[in-house]
Amino acid sequence: KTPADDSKDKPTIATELAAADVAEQGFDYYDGAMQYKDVVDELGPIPKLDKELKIGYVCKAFENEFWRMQKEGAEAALKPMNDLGIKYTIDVRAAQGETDEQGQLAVLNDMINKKYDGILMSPISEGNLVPGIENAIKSDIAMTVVNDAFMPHIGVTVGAWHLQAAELAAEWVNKNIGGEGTVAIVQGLPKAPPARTRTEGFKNWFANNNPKVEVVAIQNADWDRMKAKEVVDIWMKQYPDLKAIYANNDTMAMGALEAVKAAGKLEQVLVVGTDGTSEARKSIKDGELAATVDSFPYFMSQIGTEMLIRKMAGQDVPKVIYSPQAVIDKTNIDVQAEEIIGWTGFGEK
Amino acid sequence: MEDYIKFQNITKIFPGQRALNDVSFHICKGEIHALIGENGAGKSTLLNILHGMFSATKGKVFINSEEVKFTSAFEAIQKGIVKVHQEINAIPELTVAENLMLGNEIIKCGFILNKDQMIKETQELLDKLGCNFSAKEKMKNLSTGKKQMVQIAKALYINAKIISLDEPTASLSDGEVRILFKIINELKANGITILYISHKLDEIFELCDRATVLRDGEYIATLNIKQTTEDELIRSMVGRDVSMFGQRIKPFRVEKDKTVLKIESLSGTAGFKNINFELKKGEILCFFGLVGAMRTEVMRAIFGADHATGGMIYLNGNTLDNSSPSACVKEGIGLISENRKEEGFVKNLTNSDNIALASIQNYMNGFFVNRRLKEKNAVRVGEKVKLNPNNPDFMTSNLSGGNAQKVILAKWLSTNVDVLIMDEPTKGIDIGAKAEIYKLMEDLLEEGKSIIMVSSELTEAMGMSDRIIVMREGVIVAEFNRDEFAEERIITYAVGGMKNEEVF
Amino acid sequence: MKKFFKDNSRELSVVVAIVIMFVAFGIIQPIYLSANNIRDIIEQATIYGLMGIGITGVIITGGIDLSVGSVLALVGAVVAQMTVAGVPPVISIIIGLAFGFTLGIFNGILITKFGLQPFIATMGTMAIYRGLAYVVTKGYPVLGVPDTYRKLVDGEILPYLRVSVILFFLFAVLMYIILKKTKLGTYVHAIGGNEEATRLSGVKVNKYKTLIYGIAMLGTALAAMIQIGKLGTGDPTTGQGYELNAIAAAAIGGTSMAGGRGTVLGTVLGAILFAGLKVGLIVMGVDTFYQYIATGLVIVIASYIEVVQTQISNKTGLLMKIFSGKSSNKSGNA
Amino acid sequence: MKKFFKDNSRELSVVVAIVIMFVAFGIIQPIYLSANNIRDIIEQATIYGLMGIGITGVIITGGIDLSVGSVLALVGAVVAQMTVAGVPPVISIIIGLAFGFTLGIFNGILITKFGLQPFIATMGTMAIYRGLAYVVTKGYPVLGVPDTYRKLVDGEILPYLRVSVILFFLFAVLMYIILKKTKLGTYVHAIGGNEEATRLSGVKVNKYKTLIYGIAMLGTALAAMIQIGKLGTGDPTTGQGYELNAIAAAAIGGTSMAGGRGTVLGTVLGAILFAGLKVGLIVMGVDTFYQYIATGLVIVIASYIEVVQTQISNKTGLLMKIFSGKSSNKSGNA
Ligand SMILES: Nc1ncnc2c1ncn2[C@@H]1O[C@H](COP(=O)(O)OP(=O)(O)OP(=O)(O)O)[C@@H](O)[C@H]1O
Ligand SMILES: Nc1ncnc2c1ncn2[C@@H]1O[C@H](COP(=O)(O)OP(=O)(O)OP(=O)(O)O)[C@@H](O)[C@H]1O
Ligand SMILES: [Mg+2]
Ligand SMILES: [Mg+2]
Repeated sequence: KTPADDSKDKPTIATELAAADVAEQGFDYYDGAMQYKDVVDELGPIPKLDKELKIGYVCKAFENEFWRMQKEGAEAALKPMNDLGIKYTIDVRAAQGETDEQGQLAVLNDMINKKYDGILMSPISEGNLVPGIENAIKSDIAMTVVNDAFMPHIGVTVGAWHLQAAELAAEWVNKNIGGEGTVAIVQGLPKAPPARTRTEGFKNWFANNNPKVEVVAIQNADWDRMKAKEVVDIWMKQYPDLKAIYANNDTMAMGALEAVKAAGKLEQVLVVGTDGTSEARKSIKDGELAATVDSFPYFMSQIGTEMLIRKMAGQDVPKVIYSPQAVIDKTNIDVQAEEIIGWTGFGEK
Repeated sequence: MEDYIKFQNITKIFPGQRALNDVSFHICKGEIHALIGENGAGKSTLLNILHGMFSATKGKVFINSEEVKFTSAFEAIQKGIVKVHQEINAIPELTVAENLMLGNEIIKCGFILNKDQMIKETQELLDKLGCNFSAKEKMKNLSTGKKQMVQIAKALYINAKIISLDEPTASLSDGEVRILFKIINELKANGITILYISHKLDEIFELCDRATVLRDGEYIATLNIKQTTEDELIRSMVGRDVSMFGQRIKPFRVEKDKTVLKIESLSGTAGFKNINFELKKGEILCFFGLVGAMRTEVMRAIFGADHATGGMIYLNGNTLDNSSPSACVKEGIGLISENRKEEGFVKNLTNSDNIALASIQNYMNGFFVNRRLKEKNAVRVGEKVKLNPNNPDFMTSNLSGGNAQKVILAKWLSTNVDVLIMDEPTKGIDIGAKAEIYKLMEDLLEEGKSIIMVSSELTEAMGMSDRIIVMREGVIVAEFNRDEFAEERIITYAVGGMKNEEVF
Repeated sequence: MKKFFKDNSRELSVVVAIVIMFVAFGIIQPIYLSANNIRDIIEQATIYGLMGIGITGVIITGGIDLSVGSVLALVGAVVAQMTVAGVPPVISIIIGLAFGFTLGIFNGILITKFGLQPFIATMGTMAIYRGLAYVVTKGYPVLGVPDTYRKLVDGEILPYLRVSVILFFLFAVLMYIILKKTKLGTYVHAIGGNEEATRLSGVKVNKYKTLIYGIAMLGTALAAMIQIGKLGTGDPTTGQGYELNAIAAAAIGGTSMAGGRGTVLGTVLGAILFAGLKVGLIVMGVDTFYQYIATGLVIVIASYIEVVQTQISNKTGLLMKIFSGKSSNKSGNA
Repeated sequence: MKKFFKDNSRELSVVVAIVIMFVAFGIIQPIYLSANNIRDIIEQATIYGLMGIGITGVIITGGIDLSVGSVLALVGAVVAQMTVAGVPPVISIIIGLAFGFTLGIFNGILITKFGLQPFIATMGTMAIYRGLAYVVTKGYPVLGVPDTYRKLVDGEILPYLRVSVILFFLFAVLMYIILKKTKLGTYVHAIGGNEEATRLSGVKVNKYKTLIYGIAMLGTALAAMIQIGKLGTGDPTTGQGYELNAIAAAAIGGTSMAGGRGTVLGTVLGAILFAGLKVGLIVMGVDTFYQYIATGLVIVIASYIEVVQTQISNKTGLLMKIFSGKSSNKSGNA
């Protein structure tokens, strides 16, 4: 049983477009989802465009390094694409923080008013961009979602598969703690689906695969470093035998790590984060953080851009495309990301 | 006349203070009954019990032989029992009409306020009271006296059976007092019972039928005014003879050739203009005028509380830096403001802190305030002004009205200033204490200080001052030296009988 | 005429700030003044505006309501669930309003009957209502709000004119009438100006204070229902930090946090200034990090314009008085 | 003794609330009362406590400071950068304190010289300081705060005793002295009680008001420096929403948001109550959604205990007097 079962009876924005099947299943549990590589194999090279496009990316919040990496990736795709003769410009903007739902909507509306041809977006919540999306549909603007919520109106979502991320983490933890013991989860604000999916996915993996590992505690730390430290400070005494801590993102993982270090249990407790921020990578290199599930935001947004362009060029792009992700630990920390995910650029696929 | 209101064994104990002790007496229907006594005797407390503001610790109140126990002002007002409070309780941002009708608004169409009607009725009432301001004026723009008139009008508006007036004339001009008395007598003629608190004995004799005397929370006597003398009244209030008040006792000590403060063509936003005068060393200079003459505004401008729009001020021959009150205090000028609740004391501080507020540097011990020094001073000065209770830890906001005024006085007595401006310094102060304050003023002169006193009481002005300046509508209209003092002429100038006359 | 300017000097100062802002943004980015963009600004202003207008009434009493953001989420989630479950839109809206009113009254009761400080009471309910929003939705957004409902609260009835903007306008008028023309309005101002004096005048202070907390929340309930109409989703996580924006709209519009003073028009203008600023920074493409700084500066500068304008208008009053020899009616001084 | 109880009735009520909470949690989860856990609670109270103690001074003047959360991030980031760049820890700390002080003074100047409302002024600087924190760090956490620094501010000098707790204690004592024993303290209370009367007493109200905004921010600067010591990282995103928690600590501790009343001890206790609650909910493993509700309820109940306790203590005062016939000193009435 997966969290998909819970979400099956979730209500949907059923009416508008024929993408209801994805909405019903949820982006993370979609049967028809394809891996990026398979999509490229199927669709072939990126078609040339008949005019120069103006593309916008409504990102989430640049306060968070994860979204900055998305931005950098989207911008980095420009040159190779242009070199391939695919001419476009890209403008990446974000809201003021991850609670600024209205601000993000204003960014989207501005891009529509300025007549962008295509828009990538990473909505803060399931609904906050809907009025803008409706405007964009009216103006015939092509759209693609990058990471997070699937929007039936939009039809294409590129993102890391959160459930898979959680399962990768669980598998890694299982292996590295020797298949038994107690673990705990530091959860993000129960706002974005990632927090829920990662938490559930991690917990369920053990329930389904190895009941000898028990998830003894799940606590919310609002994506905040200090709050994560405070939670783990208490766990260090309450659960002295804890073997691993899984955090829904790297910022909280770093806070958790400080608490583990303060308790002198670095050797005993493995801390696993999510995202693959520079800070997390450095810590892995230093032998402190045990691992992070890297979803390669730098490449994810490039894939998003590619899919948007394919769509605008008239190709039939699948509804859900999973971008690559992998566990980074001390064994592969020095390996180039391109190598880990097999990234070869846009040209010769 | 039968018993109408009956107080039976009323005792009221506040934390830290016994305000009333076993007080019993009655009030007849349709009489004007005075409550008199020194500051802190318990007069306001007694009324507050009647009007549902406090509940008595012990004892009962009967009206028409029926026991009443109001738990809020609302209940009392519903029964037609209203009070004009000692402190002005106005809402500054609302208009006069809204203040006056508060709780008794006129409604049309179910829930919309009938503002036109409210303004009309308010204006009618104000006109009847001889008030020359508009019902549409915002309350905050009114002078203290006018605010007081609004409070009184408010009580009259409600169809009351019993009206209590707690020192209603403290900030009224003579003319306004006349009108008020006329109205009170009309009310009495209509069978309305009036309770009247005042420290002004002449008013009591003129207006009231009987007077109940309280002293230190104890009931002393109820006297029939017609058969009582002023001395008798004072003796029962104070428990001793009080020397004739409002007269200088000590020798005059004006140094005519030493000008302390010199004001040249001062004008200000409130509307006063071309104010010129000099204050001599050792002088008590009185500013007399009707309420609204803008004396307060002039004093505030001198003290830097408001910014003047023009003019020069010299202190001991040098230009005075009056950019702020703190600059003035530093230069040696102090101001006792007229409005004690809003500008006088700080409600969350104790007596000793309030008294020390303008002179903390005197009680410093390095970096720290020496609490003992501060309290010692508070007790010393409190004794001088006969503060009751003279307890440095007592919250000033819990003092009786007159005693709060004494705390403000004490604050400035603790501050070493050369020029003290006293705006209505004896407002709400009992006879005994008034004499003390006059004595203190003379003591200050003896210490080489000079005083500007703003007063609306002519007896006080003539009794105490070396010189009187009369103001009307923002200009100085006359000046009298002590040997020229003449009651009628001063009043005539103040009310504007001699317009545009050359005075200097 | 002069009287109009003097009476509304605070509102005028916000208008001045808005005009300055529009001209400045318009010069740099002419698209800012396009009809589309101005429509966007007004639509953005509705949510904070509705919350702010309600809160204005509360702030005038000298209180505050921090729970509005949570109520936005809770009422939105509950109404969304109802519409999804097939409850007719109009009935859902009525229930939503009643629910919002009740939540506000609960705040009011904590403050009046239980004697808690408004800040702390509503901080408590902010957490409680947020928790309830999570509990009723199990943390999931409520998807699939039906189109009939969405059209009802946010349909475009004329080009450039949405129902939501009309609702915003209507609520503003309602609150204007309540605050200016009714007994409750007078009492609200009186309580804020001097609660004790109001009580001594025989006004049942607690009753009216509680009531205004309830009525104020109608604005937030309306905002919640418009928001789910706009988004098609009831999100239990929405509204975090909105209370500050709503309060900012009121404060920029001249509402005194100390109570006693504030107007509906001012808050509406404050909300428009706020929305215009946000949209303007986005249209200009200002870097997010600098957007924070710019937002802060504009809040500070807009309020300062208000302070200065008030001073000038007081002086004008003075000049008027000096020259005409007549006493002017109102002073803007506080 | 009796006097002590009466004088500190507000603080006592928080103690009562804390005791109730400890007993309740302790019964359900005995580990809650372990020395380790209690140490954790105290350590967790330091950050909000330090911020709250500072803010108490500001609130007593009738003001408020919403910018503390942003200052926490900004000062933390800057000090972290300095220590990483090799500036000696002690010098970094001194600069950090001075920097925090300056930021507070800037708030104060906006409020006094420019006449802005405290709420709106500090809401503006909240955005400005946050933006600055992002700009100076380019949005990246500042990594690698050296161990010498970390030991200095958060080292465990005795079992169960960290430097940070001592710093917390020292700052509390400092603020206690400032508020109780100095001229500034008297003025701060006086300004909160009646600003106009204070000004007319010749007190330079603006000067002292500005000063207390600066001093208050020392608490937050200290919290920032302790936090980077605890985390080893200066994070520009930290501190969001902390202002409400800091204010809550003060308010639960009996500080009146209307000004004029508040004590350092009360705020310290308020912070401990708050931390104890948080830890308790974690130890009990309460579901996150219900944690919100529980937190809200505890805030409301704790404040209500204070209200009731104050009423009782007033009555006790009265009874004491009746029986002893002696006058007691202070009235708890405000
Ligand atoms: N809330 C209170 N708490 C404590 N003591 C109080 C309180 N209110 C009044 N008192 C005390 O009760 C006594 C009587 O006060 P009251 O106001 O009745 O005097 P009063 O006769 O009206 O004096 P005045 O002429 O100065 O107005 C005073 O000693 C005063 O300090
Ligand atoms: N803020 C203001 N704006 C406009 N007019 C004002 C303002 N404050 C006071 N006034 C007016 O200024 C005039 C003078 O005030 P005030 O009555 O206090 O003078 P005064 O001589 O001190 O009287 P009193 O005898 O009460 O001391 C009054 O007519 C009052 O209405
Ligand atoms: Mg009295
Ligand atoms: Mg006067």
